[in-house]
Amino acid sequence: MADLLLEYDDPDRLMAAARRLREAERRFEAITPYPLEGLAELTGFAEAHVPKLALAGGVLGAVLGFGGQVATNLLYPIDVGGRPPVAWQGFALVTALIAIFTAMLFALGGMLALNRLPKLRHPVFDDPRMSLAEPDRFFLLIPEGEREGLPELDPRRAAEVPR
Amino acid sequence: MPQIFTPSADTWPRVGVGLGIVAVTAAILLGAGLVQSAYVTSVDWVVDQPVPFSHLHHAGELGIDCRYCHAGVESAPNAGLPATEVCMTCHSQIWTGAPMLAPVRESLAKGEPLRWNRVARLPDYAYFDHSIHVSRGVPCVECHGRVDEMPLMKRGEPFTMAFCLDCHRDPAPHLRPPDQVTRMDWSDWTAERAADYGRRAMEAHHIEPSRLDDCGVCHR
Amino acid sequence: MTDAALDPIDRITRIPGDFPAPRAWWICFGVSLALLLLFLVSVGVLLVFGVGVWGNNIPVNWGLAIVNYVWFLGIGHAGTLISALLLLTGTTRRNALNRFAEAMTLFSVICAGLFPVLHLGRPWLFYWMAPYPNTMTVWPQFKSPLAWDFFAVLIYLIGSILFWYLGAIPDFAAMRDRSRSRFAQVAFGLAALGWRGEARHWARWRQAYRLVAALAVPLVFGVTASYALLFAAGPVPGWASGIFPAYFFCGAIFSGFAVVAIIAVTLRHALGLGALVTRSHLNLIGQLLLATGFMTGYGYAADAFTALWSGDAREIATLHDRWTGAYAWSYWGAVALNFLPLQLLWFRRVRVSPVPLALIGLSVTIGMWLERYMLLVTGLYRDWLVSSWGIYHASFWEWALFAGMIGVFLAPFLLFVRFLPVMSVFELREARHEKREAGHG
Amino acid sequence: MRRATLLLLALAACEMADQPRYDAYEPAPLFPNGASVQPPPEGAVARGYPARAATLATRPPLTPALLDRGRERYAIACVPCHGIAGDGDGVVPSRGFPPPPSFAEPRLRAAPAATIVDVITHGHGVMYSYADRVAPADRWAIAAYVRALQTSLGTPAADLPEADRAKLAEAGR
Repeated sequence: MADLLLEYDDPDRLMAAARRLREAERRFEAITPYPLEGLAELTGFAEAHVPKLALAGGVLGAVLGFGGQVATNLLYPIDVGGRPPVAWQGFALVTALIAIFTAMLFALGGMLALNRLPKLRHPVFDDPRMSLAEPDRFFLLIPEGEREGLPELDPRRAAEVPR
Repeated sequence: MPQIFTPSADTWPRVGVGLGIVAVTAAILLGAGLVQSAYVTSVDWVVDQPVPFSHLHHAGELGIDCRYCHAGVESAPNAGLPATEVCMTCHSQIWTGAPMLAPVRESLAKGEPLRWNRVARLPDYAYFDHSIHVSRGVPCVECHGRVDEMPLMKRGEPFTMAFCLDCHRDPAPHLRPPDQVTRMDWSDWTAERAADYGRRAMEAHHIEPSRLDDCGVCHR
Repeated sequence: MTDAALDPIDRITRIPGDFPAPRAWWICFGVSLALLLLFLVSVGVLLVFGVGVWGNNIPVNWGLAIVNYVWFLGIGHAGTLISALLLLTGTTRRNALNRFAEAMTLFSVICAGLFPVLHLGRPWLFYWMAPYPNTMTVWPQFKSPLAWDFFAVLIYLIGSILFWYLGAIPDFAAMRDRSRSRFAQVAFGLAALGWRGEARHWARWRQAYRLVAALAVPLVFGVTASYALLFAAGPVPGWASGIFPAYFFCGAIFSGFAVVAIIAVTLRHALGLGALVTRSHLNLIGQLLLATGFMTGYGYAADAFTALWSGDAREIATLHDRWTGAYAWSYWGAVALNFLPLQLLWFRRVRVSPVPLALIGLSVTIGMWLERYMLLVTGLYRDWLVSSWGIYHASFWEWALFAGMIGVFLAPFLLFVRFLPVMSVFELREARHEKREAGHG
Repeated sequence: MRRATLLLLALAACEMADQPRYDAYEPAPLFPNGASVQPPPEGAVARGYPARAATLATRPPLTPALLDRGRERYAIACVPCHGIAGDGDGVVPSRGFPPPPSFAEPRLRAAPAATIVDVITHGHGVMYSYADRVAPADRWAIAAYVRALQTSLGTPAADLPEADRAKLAEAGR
């Protein structure tokens, strides 16, 4: 019962191994100290949930912000220079600010939720060489069920990560 | 590198955040409840007085009009607290030896006023004038509650800004004929009757709610 | 510890563990703690004795508190804007500048936000600006820029924190894996939220980060618009001007870049970051300073022109007061400090030399403060009625609060420099990797 | 307790609910008797005194409005002792106060209105002065209403109009 952890010291070699895994249609995960262009797509990542969530957050914020201002002006109408109680021009700025705020919140929260973070204790941290601080440590994590009949992956080191 | 966090480390922050959310929600709800509670608004809290004067007895059972003692209510901002002489108008002859009334007699003898403790009090930044309210027919009971049922004086309504504004924005249901302002029991007036009377009274007195909630009406 | 020890990028994550200039840091931190103490004392005096300890009064009722508010908020604009705009335009030179510029934003927005709260008279009731159900049954006046301003500053502060934190999560993870002490491991571990750099995590992180950056740009405009309209909506000659939002925006970015220049040069020198904050970065800052300086200069010219062109006697009188009145020193001081040394930046040699660049930044920082002072006081001290004319002098406690507020800015900023990575390490690595890839291709 | 009160007062002062000024009935340590409302100095003449004195000295013309006012003021100030009908069986005498005479007494019927006003102003026997409670114009109104009560007290039921007799019979049952 253990996943396979492969270590690379070079991003290009990791990318090459990832491409081979992709061709062999394996599920796997890559761990890198900085984002590598195209790597997520090789692991099967193809989603745009974060932008959609942010849009939803923005719409929600705009509705709440504008609705809140309309509601408070109807609850306590203040006559300022004869302006109507519901003056949408006057509400535009605060509506936009709140919409931006909730969109930001949803983008951050959505990113964390989709990534299942925070996750302080994870099996990969058991590996003694696991570190995001070193610029030359890149990892591939292959789940237990996918380990049979792997193509040649040419890692610097291979280790097992118990589940 | 080895694991930094124990297996339970992921649980504790979640529990902490959950408890935090519960605590913040509870604090907000408690705060909201507190500002409306009798503890803050003083409603129904009896205030200690030098003499345990009973409005229940004098106003309720004896039926003495409010204005017998609070003589300024129709013409002055303050309703007026009765001078010791007003008490002694009757108590020079009845209950003359009652120990309860000793401070009153002492006050008269020494010429020093009794120090009553304030029950119905507005903050200093709120301007309030009894005379206009009384002359337009806001009955005593609207703000002071059933004084005729209070053995010891207590605040009948929360004197919050919301309490004032509720009436200022919609005075109709609260208005009564000015010649009956001191009447306490209005249970025979249905809501429709009150609304109808209020509507006509507002027309007659040119009461415009749109002006009654201007800041300057109360904060001068 | 192979060749990584020589790697300039790698050094960033080692700064907290092995700080290169502890003596200088302690001296600076001591000074900022003293200023912080001054802040606490002057706030205490203010709370005990009331706003009467300040010099502002009718007609100049805003005074130094709002001057400093606008000034700090202006400085606070550059960090987020520089970071967000350069990210969206894909400029890799951003990576050496964004983290500390964002930190600068955070702390100066906190300072900015404190001023209007403190000048309320009853600061503990500042939450009345927020809409919440209350026993007064009143709500904020959402047609007033004052209510906009509350939302703008608060949301800008929280948004800047989110942007900064989102960008720093991977670096917190790197610091966690670098740290040796248990305390640092746990602290950075909690801050990193268990970040482990999985490819799909990076992909989602990048989506979120670019979105937040894109949202931060209009947020910056919203904040300047709200406090510029605070002035422009008032019937005060010299204020009621449609150019104010744009004028304030340029001025804000200008002063912000000036402070970025000072901080970049100082950190480069103190932490030995010459290999990362290169001449090319200094050149970029210099160019931005020059450009925004000219935009601000255009604001001055347009302001004077519209006053003269309007034919409005009051507007012209206010302009005349600015040039020759009791506060002419603030107008000409602003012009001299903002625009004269700036002309040196036409020369590339000046732009890439650290000390002159920092000095020009300092000059602009002071000049922009004078401009805020000039705008506010000259607008107010000649009221509509001659009987209401008055002169404003900031009192001792106003100056003390201002000096103390610099401590409020410096103390956390120095802690940031001391204990957190001052640059975005993973982004620097990513940029270097991409550069190499481009070289191979 | 006192310290806590002072602290609360200080907090309240911060909140502007208790501003540094003396309101009516507020204790005022500034003055020897500790009250914010001070009695006027000896010999002081209140503002508007001549007008009030003139009102007191001159009997106003009898009008329905004056009678209405008189009835209202009588109900407030006089009913507790003199009773609704003016026969002296108010609620206060029923509790032991020496009963006042009925207004129907010939002596009181014969007394001029100015005498009633004078009694209200200065008191009489165990009756205190009501000068501080009843305004001069209202004293004349009450006097007028007392006259009306005297009329009603002496009227045989048979002299009443038909409608009023029916009401009386109704009330008697």
